[in-house]
Amino acid sequence: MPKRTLKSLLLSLAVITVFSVTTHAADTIKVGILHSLSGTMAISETALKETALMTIADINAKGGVMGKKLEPVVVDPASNWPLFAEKSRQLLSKDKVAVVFGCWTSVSRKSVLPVFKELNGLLFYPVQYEGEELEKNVFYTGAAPNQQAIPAVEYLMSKDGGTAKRFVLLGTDYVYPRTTNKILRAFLKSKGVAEADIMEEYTPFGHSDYQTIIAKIKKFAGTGKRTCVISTINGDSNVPFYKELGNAGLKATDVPVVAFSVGEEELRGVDTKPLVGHLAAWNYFMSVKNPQNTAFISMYKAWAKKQKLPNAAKVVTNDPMEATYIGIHMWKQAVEKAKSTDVDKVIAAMAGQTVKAPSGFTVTMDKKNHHLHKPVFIGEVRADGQFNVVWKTSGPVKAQPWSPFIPGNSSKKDEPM
Amino acid sequence: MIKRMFSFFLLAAALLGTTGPAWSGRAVSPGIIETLAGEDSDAKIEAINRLVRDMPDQALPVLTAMADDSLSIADGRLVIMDGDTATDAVSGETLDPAPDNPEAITVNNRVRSKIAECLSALNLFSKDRDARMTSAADLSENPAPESLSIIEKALSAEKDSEITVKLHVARNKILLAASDPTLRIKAARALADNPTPSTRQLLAGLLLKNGDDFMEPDPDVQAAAAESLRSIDRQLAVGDTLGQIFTGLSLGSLLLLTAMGLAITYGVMGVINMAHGEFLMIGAYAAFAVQSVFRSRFPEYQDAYLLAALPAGFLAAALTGMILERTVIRFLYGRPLETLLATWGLSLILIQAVRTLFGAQNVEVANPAWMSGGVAVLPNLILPWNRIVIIGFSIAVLAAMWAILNLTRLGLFVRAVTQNRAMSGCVGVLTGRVDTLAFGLGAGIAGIGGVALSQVSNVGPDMGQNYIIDSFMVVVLGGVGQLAGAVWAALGLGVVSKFLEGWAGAVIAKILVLVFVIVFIQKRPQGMFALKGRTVESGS
Amino acid sequence: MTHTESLLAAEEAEVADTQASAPPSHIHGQTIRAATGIYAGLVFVLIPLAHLAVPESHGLHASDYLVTLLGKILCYAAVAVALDLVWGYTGILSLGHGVFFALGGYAFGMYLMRGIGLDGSYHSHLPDFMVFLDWKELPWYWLGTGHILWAVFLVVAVPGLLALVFGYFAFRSRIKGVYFSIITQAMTVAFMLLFFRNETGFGGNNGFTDFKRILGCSITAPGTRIVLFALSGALLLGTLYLARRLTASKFGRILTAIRDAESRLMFIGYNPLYYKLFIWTLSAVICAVAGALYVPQVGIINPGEMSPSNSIEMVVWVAVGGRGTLIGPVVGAFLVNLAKSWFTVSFPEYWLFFLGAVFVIVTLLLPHGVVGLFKKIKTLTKGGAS
Amino acid sequence: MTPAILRAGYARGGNALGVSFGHQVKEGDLDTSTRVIVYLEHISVSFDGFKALNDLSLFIDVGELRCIIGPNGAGKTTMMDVITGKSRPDSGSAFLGQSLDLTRLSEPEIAHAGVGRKFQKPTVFENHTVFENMELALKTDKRVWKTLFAQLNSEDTDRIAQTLRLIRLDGQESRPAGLLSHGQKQWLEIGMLLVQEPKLLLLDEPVAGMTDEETERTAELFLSLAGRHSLMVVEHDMAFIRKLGGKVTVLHEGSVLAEGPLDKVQNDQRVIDVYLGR
Repeated sequence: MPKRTLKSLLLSLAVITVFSVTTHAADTIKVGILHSLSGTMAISETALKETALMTIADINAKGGVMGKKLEPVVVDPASNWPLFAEKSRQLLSKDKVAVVFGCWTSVSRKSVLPVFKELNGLLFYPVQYEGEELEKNVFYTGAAPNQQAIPAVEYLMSKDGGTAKRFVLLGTDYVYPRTTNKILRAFLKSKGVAEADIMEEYTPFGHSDYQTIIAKIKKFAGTGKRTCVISTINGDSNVPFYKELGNAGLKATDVPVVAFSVGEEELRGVDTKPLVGHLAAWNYFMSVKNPQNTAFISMYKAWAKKQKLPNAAKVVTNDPMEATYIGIHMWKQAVEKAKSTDVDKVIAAMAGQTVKAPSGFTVTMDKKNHHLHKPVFIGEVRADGQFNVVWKTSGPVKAQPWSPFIPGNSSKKDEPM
Repeated sequence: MIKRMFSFFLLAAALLGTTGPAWSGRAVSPGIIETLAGEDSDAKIEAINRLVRDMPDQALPVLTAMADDSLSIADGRLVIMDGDTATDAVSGETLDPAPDNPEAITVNNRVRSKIAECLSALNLFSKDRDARMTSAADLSENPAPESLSIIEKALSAEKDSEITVKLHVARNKILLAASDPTLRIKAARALADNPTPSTRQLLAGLLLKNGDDFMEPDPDVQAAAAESLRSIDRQLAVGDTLGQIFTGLSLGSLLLLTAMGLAITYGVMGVINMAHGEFLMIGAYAAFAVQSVFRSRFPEYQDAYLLAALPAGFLAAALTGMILERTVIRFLYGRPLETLLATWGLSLILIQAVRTLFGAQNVEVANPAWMSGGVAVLPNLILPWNRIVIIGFSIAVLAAMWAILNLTRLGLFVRAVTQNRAMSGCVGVLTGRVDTLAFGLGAGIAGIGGVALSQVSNVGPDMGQNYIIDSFMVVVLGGVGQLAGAVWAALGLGVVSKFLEGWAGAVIAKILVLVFVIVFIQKRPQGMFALKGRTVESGS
Repeated sequence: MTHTESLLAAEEAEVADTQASAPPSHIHGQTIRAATGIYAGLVFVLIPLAHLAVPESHGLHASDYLVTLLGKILCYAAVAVALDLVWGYTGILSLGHGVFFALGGYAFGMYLMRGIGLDGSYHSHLPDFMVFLDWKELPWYWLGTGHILWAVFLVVAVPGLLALVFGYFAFRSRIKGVYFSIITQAMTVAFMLLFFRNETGFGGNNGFTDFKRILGCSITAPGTRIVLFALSGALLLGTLYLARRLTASKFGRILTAIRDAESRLMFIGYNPLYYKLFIWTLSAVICAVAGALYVPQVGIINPGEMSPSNSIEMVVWVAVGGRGTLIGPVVGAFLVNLAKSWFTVSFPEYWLFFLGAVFVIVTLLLPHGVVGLFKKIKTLTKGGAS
Repeated sequence: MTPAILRAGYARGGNALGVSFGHQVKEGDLDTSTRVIVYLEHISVSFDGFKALNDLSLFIDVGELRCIIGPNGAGKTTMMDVITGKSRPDSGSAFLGQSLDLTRLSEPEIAHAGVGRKFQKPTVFENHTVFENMELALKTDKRVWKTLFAQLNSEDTDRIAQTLRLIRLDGQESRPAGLLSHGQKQWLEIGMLLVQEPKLLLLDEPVAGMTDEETERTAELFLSLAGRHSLMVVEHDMAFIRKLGGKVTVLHEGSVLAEGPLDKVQNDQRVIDVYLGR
């Protein structure tokens, strides 16, 4: 064994020890928060991180879970999908967190999924999505298509919604809009709407010039039959779209637009006066009047002031924040019921959990399909950037992750494999 | 649609009936008030009908307030809430102790369009000319057959020519469905000179086939309708192409505004500034800051905030540009690849700084009143004001920049330094200061571009990212160091991508534009308007 | 100044700053052999042992998080060396190597997606995203991706061909310096938008995820993970060896000559077009292979990989490490990526400040990167007689 | 006056696109049967209106040592650019030997065909050692594939060592070229030219900045080369040109003003007015 290679082996041994030493802290339960704080998704996810931290601080103030304080571990995957996977592996294997609240876009969820399945982690996904997924390790507190897209279209076809006959399916070229539009197209066909009365249009990521699209919509709507636009445009592109809509003289009374990824947060970046009357479909609106909601809003406003968030006075709460809030509380109740943070026990204990949600309804976690039974609201944009609820379901609606309108879903069981 | 118009007739007739004394003073019956505040929109519409029928004069203020969500109910009375002053909707006198718990009356689209329709009916005979004009215009869009009599009555009473034209159109549209074919032919022919999409739809409706025969039995009427349809289509086609050209010009002018700053920093000075997008953002945030100052300090001049935002945007970006030039870029002249990397680093720092300062969310920059909405140049072509202003504005900035570069002493120095830094130094030009000023000028113009952008697109920390590549495309395509090149390249790219988008959809259009630029640069590496002459020939 | 001279002057000005230290000929063979010994010991013996043999609880155990992280950085290091060959040695700054990296990833990703077989959530022989997009059969370019040999061929052939065609036309029309960088950036954006479209048949913006197995063995098994890790290590070693042989040979000297005075080279009879094309295509293929090894370890490939910021970050690794040297890019890749992993945990908000500051400091103060700094210190301490 | 044979040669050498795809000009291509190595006929080159060369015609015989003089901007360097393929003439024809059309071939092909050039400002590969500079200039097959596996055989190293002795840089093999003095760089460039074994040497102000002793030695070197190689020397140093003793061509505003032995040219009135007199 020549002297040189022996020296090299010793050196490399030292290198490994440096890397793999982990610290152990016994008295707190570690909770992972996986939201992008930089990059394109920071616009939406920063608010979720703040909501999670607020809820955890609130729980800790009220005695924590099973007597132990919750220790939040915040990481920034920086809107970079492989980094989502790396960070979740780090949270699960290095920091050994009991649960992770995180992700926003479907691609971030898809990229962390294999890690959670491999390390048997537990993820709470708070955002509405295209469905077509049901995993043992994930709880979906956002809306499935039948809890957002379908009720919105039904409303538009109803007398109140303006008896729309022609539909423009407009979205960013992105898996969520593609799948949602596929489901809606099948739904409209089942309602007898002709192919010619449906126009599907996609814009690239970060598109900011909607003149041609608006011209196309005007032409499509110009044939007299009542027309409406179902928009799955995401993120920043909504601002130029609505600005162009306002200036092109397309009023909500002529061609109403219903959007699925425009909430109070996004409206803060738009001049809402010309948009009065346009619609959005969510499972929660800030303007909903009930005691839980007033408590939720005042708690968040106090938190924003305490954390000195930028323009803290004008902070708003939206659906994904409510979903995060519900998710954390449900997880807490499940842990207390299972009396352990072991993932499989918690998953079992999650079935049937209920929380009195800020939306004013009691939302329950379905026994089998890991989705929430949630109420659906249709809100019209008001001049002050809030929504006033013009329609809501009588009670919470059961989620259908496998949409009946996609062929091959009928054979699917309504529970994780 | 038709049913809606029927109710319009119902209440207009009622209006005719009660031309008697105005029913002022009578309080609105409590029954109506509750239903107005209720949830069920059918009941609401019924209440509105009764309100308009019983007391038309009071209905006007109540409905206008209801339309813009400022109507509410406080202790049994209809109250109009305007900020913190409350006025009684019916009697109009202000209530000193403004009621503490006003409960707003919410309105959905269906009720809102019903209100609009009632307002136009009420206004058809109002004294104020504009009110009559808007209601006639609404009427001419889609008149219901039953309102023929009111239209004819209004026609006889109407003096203003513009309004009569609208009323005639409404009348003809109804006569299209008249029983007597001769009336139908006259109406169809008359409609040829009202090329709006709704007229086209009505005429097309006649020629629709159910089964094998047309909706319109009479062959002569079919011929007249078809003929008017053709002439309308021609006029509409003109509108469409004009619209497309306008959209191209508008995008082109925006590209020009965003790229012009780069034309100086890169075109003239040769500095590869990857932080150019961030100067746009700084300009946009300056506009936001000025707007919030105007909103809080002098709300009455709110619409003039943009005029203050332009110098603010210019100064903010120019200042940042100069600071960056002094600290970093000054050491990297003549080393283009290093400048590219250093300025990319600076752009990351600027983005994160703004994100921590203003927050990650978009901030709202509203169009001032004189820039919102649009002007209907042709029936089917509405040109938004903000885009018209931006086109004009880009021409003004172009002229200003051309003047600065070619007429002023600073311009002379800038051009001298960039062509031969050493020699300008020898003849006494303070090259260091000129570089800073030139870079500041480029950054400032990008700031102004940012202010213009804030009127059209979103204002967020990383808005600059998606303009950086387009700006480089424009400058490189136009030809380095050539202002004219940047202008033609920007307008060309704008129009081409808009036509492509119309033809192949937005995604393919963007890809094709990028591929076109790559191929173009292969053929003419110096860009469209290459600087001829020996210096450039060798210094490629 | 007659125009030929001004051309050479411009050439001179652009090159004055890249007075890169002469190729590391003076690092004598001894240290290189020692470094390779340590490297091989770590990658092929110790870390695999620490991961497989040493039990979980033991301090010396290399967790799979660590193995995946290091494997990923090894792939990045290979990309950095390939980029350094093109930029540090030949003076061509490419802002588009992210495309070759991602295309290699996609080519191998297709094989991995076919490997899922019937275990997808729809239990169909088609990948999941094709099922809910209602496609009945595989598009033509997916045929044959079931067999690993064809997949490996695609990994090399597709990016190689793209580099060949793009490079040939760009170099033939003598596009140099910043023009070249900008059109490579335009290329990345064009490809990103193309792959974002769902109809292009690569899973739109979700891309490929949820891989199950390679060559039959499950992708999450420690054994497979270590094999992939070792392969990435081998790729880096092979790239370094190939780069060493190339840069030390006459071919390498011609590359540096292209960087320093391309026109002079033309007048002594060399046609720089084919030299640039050769090294450009070679570096693209290395990037593609690195991308192919990166994807199974990270578990996802989507159009985000092709974003311009990714390609520019690759350039940063080379700049930080020190371009024009071979070990520089490797050091740069490790430094920046480890900092990224550490920063996004402890100071999430300040990561971008750090990355931005690194850019500025390296270009301003450390033109020859960390390795250059190290050499300068070494020469200063040894009294300057190198 | 270009004979039909040239047309034939023209067809074989280039192709439609005007660029031969890296086809190496083989040994036998350069046909100098008519004892003339360079034909320049009615060459005009203009940059955006400025006429750098204006209907210039010039012929250089094989083995001849021709001097070119003329005021700055007379087109001396542009003419060299045309010969080496750096710039393409707007009109006129330029041929190397009988068959190689210089307006069609690319710079590397012309260089490989046997045209060596030394630039006005000495340009060498700064980061390479003196030896490496020479190695690169060696006359070998310069295509990628060959270079990849190129090995320096003993005969090459001898030739380099011998040339280095000739240009008095024999002790400096391992020094980076960037550290040489101006004169030494001139010599290195000349050395690189020699190992290229070109048929025609284009030397642009080779002695500028050299000491008298070095200028003396350069003249002896050029004289020894004449005969085996043809040389075209552009220079302002009249003493140096007198020493070379070759035929002199005076260029003025892009065309030939006068041509002949130095004495005849120096007394030509037109030359005096334009060049020497002022």
